[in-house]
Amino acid sequence: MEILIAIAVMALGALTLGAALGYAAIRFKVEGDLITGKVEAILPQTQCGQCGFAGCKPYAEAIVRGEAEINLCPPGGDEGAKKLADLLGREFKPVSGGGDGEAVKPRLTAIIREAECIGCTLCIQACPVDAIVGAARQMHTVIETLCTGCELCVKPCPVECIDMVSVPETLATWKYAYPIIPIKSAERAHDVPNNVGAMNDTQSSHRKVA
Amino acid sequence: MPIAPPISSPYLHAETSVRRIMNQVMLALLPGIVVYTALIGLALIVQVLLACCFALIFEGLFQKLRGRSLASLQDGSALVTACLIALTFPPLSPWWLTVLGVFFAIVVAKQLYGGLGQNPFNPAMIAFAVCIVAFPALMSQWPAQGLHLPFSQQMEVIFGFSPRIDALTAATPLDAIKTALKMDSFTGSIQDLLKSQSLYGTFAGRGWEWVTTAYLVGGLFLIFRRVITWQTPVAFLGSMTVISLICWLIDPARFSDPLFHLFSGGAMLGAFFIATDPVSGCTTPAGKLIFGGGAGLLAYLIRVFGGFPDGIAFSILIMNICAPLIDVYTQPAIFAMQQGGKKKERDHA
Amino acid sequence: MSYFFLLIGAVFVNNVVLVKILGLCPFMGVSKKLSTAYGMGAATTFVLTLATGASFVIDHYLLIPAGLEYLRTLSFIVTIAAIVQLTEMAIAKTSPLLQQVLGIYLPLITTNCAVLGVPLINISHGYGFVESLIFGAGSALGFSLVLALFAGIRERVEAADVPLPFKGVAIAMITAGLMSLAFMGFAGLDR
Amino acid sequence: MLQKLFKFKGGIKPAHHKAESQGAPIAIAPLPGRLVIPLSQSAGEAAQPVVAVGDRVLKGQFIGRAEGWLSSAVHASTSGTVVAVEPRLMPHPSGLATLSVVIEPDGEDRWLPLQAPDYKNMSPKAVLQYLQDAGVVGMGGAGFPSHAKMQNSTVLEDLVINGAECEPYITCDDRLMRERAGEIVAGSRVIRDLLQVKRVLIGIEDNKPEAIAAMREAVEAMGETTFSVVVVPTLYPAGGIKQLIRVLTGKEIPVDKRSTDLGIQCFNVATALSVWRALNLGEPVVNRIVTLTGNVEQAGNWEVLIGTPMNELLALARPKADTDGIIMGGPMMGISVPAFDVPVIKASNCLIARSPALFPPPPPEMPCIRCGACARVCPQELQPFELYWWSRARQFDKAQAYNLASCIECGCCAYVCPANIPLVQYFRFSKGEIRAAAKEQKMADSAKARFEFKQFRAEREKAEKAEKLARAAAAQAAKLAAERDTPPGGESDTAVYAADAKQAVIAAAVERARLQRAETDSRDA
Repeated sequence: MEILIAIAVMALGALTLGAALGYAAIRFKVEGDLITGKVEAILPQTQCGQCGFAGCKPYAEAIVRGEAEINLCPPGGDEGAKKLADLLGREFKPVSGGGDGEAVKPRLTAIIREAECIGCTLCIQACPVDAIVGAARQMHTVIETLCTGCELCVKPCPVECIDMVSVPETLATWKYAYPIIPIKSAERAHDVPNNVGAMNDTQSSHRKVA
Repeated sequence: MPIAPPISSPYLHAETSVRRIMNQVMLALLPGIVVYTALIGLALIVQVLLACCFALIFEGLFQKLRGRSLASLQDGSALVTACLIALTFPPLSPWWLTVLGVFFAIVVAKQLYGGLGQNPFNPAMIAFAVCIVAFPALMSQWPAQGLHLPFSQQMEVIFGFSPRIDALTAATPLDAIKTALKMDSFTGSIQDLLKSQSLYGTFAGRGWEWVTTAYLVGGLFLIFRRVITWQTPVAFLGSMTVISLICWLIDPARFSDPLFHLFSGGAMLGAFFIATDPVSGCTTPAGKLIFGGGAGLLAYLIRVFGGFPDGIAFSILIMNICAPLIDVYTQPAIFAMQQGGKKKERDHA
Repeated sequence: MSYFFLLIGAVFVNNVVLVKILGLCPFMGVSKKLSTAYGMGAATTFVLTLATGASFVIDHYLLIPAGLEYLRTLSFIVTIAAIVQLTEMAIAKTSPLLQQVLGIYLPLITTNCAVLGVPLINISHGYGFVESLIFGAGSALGFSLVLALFAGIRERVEAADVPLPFKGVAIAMITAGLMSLAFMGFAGLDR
Repeated sequence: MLQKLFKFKGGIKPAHHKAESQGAPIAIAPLPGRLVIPLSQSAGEAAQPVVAVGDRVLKGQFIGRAEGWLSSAVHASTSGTVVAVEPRLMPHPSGLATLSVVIEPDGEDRWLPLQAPDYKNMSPKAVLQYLQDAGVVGMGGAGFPSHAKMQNSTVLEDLVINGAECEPYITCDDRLMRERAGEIVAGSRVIRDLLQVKRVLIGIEDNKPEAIAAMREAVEAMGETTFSVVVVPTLYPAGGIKQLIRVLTGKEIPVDKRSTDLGIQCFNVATALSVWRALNLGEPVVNRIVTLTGNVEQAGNWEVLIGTPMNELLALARPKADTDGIIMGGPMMGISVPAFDVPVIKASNCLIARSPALFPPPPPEMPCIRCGACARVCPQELQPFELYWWSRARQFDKAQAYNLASCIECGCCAYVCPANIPLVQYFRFSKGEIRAAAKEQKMADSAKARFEFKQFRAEREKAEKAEKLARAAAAQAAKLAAERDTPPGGESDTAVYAADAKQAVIAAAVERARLQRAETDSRDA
């Protein structure tokens, strides 16, 4: 008898709670999601597909659905993975797969050797961000400021006239470095050369832009 | 010839160093150490030296273990921590207790967090808290008033060659008050009780009052030399004065007067030397006031109503926990960003 | 006045995390950032207060009259699970980002021993309805408070030069231990 | 004339070291063997070269055209031959080379025929254009194009003329005010009229009594009542724009506003002089006053042609044997130049010969103990130790939350830091990273927009194509149906027509699939 009461009580409880939850499921129905946008904002928008998805948005959607890791984006680097980990509360994983995690890929830009270009427009179709201009049978050129360095145009080129070159540092892009006097090498810090060269050393100024 | 990496301005530097700051703190502790030694005997000096040696040893070993240079031993921060441990532990506590305290302070509370400047808790207070929780009996063995053991006998007690005699364990004034307060049958007055046990001196605990006065002198020196700012100690002592005054006015028979509290136990040491630790404390002016005020209030509550003989260590550790959050919410207004016109005009004719 | 002491006691002296050592899972997991700590604290406060109230009602008007005290743990868990589900749906509706950030910890409130522990403590102490609610709210406030304080410290420690073997959760555990040590200072203050 | 002064918080009082060069009158530096004139001497875009190798140029001749509004023209500093237009090292902490015009002087130092503009009858816009073409930039060290600061968009009240010269060692403005006060005041008057301000405040630190007297005399001689020479207490960085404006007017300029938003504009005394020269004599900026001091036998102040190699110039002050570098600007905010022979530019107000004795290498960096000394001296009232804590850990968003952007890099914090932490470099590092990240974000946003537009375009084209095909198929079906209605038809015909129509639809679908495949292929490639 007692066992029946117990069952009845528990069943009653389960029913009540079930009804409440059922109502809540309808009342608090969620439409759309805001997170995908935030994830996508972190991705570098190179649209390079190195993550295995067709562009940054599909990758962002996959991350939010929990189907993709957050460390699949080489252009975003560890910095980007860190930001994603922060946003989503997931554990940070280095992009390069451990080891040389700090090595950052230098920024590249595509350059078309214009003399060799045959004007096939294949690279224009390949470029995900419309950074290549030109018409059929006309020479094409890359608008360097728009190029994301995704390398998608390199393969389609039938005459292999597209090179990926690193963007040179200029006065506008130069940044101060991280201070280099770690506590570890405290006694060696005195040896860091901070003299700017001998008085008659005029050679140095003829250095060309790297 | 390769061009040297850019070195950022400024190229001038004022004559200051971390070591100089630490030296001034040590100097400020000196009057307290001298008076304390006069009261207790040379055992205190032995404890200070013991703590200093082991602090350097632990710090050095840890630096070696991390493959760092031993240059950080010169900054003097470990010595300040060691001095505070020696001054807060009972002077005749066994040598291994002091060493254990130093270990927890230097290794657990400081080096595991990355060393100087990065520890969220005050190392000396961690040492005190660990030891009083783990060895409550040993940490309450304060030598009885007027017990002047000869130096050799003190050494025997510290290094465990002679049994820890009962005479060591006398009630401190704070203990006596607490015991009386918890006794429902207690009917007399605190003052009479203390006087009857000849624990009361001129204005606070006998003998001990002069040690705390010496700490006060050292602390004022630090404020004068601008090593510490006034906010924390003033808030600490202020809140302790206010709360003890309120209790005293409510029931002068059961609670002691503010003066007694300010000059008893570790109040002065805590207010000037421990709560002002910038690493584990608050750094904004408003934050310092909150930190000091909170620590003073908690210290009073714990020492009068709580389960431990003195509340300084725990109150400061609890405020250490709060410090990062207090700092976040008390950031001062920066140049050209007045917060509700709070910023005053700083005119001069 | 006794209610006040009960509340203070639940927040500080018998702090659910640092003294009773309950609910460590979200305490360690959701304290990396201050903002998420606030979210988790709010969610737990809500769930815990509701759970203590609901479990008191169930215990007094269902289980005890029916003589089913042995079903306490079971029925409490079911109730808590339902309340957590409700909370999760509400948060998903109002703040998707908070939901994403709280991640697995929100459902984990279900198995948060603090949320089950506090109602059981209530019953073992024989608290009445109001006392239960106050104790529940106090415990939840204590949980949120130390969670926020812990997050504040962790944000700082995250940027510290912690030795490699101790980086991350290890130093967080040590920090939690030292915080617990500091909270021992409150011992005896509620009497 | 009692001016109400205000105070700013913080600040430091390092040793002045002005006595070494303060007494030396401005002397004219001899022509150097070769001039290297960088084309990017001001903030903003670099000028574009308008001369080629082999061209003969006269002193004051245009050699670099300003690119856009935030840019300034560059002129030949002497007469001679252009021997190279190539990247050369310039005094910049990066040690990078920029496009420069190298001139071999002919020794005649012959001016282009100068013609003073009739600026009083020119439109303000034309005057600004003239100043841009004359290459007038801020001579105090920042090198901001001056014309860009004179666009009068808001109603201004005060013009602040900065003669504070708060950095140690530098005395060029001091000498300039002593010797050419009249021209400075005249230049200030021109700026005042351009900006239509009510009041001109000339702020000078109280450690330059002779300059104060000279300026007061000049103001009196001009009979200007709107001018006042205000003596400000000597406290570094009283010459910082924000601090000087605070001291003189009590107004504080937030990081996200310009001084003009609060009705104030500020120019350096040397800039006022350049404005006067350009408008009154038609003379472009080809020289400036440079203080040579530091580890030298004879410190002094020289009028130097822009482009003069620093080692040739410093030789005039006879540097001591242990000189191991040159600081351009003051010791608090100046830069250590990357080579001895980099040229003097318009912003080079002072060259300090370095020596290990005078500027000892920084002691090893110790851990921060959060002592707060930096916060007490910060003139921007920041918490430098918090900025350091987050910068060191590369948590830039946190550093920004502590108002990193408000830092003026004055160096007070690093000066007093007992742990010898190169705070300013940490802050510059963080700022650089934040700037780069913002730039990257902007690029990413535009890339995303273009990507999405491209996808939209492809989608639209596909839809259009499909529609066209469907229309064609429908038209064909209709035609067939019409044909079937009239001529002899049979059941089989109908079936054929129906099959045709179906085929057209299939063809359209196949085409669609092919396009889609082609697109995914190209994306996968």
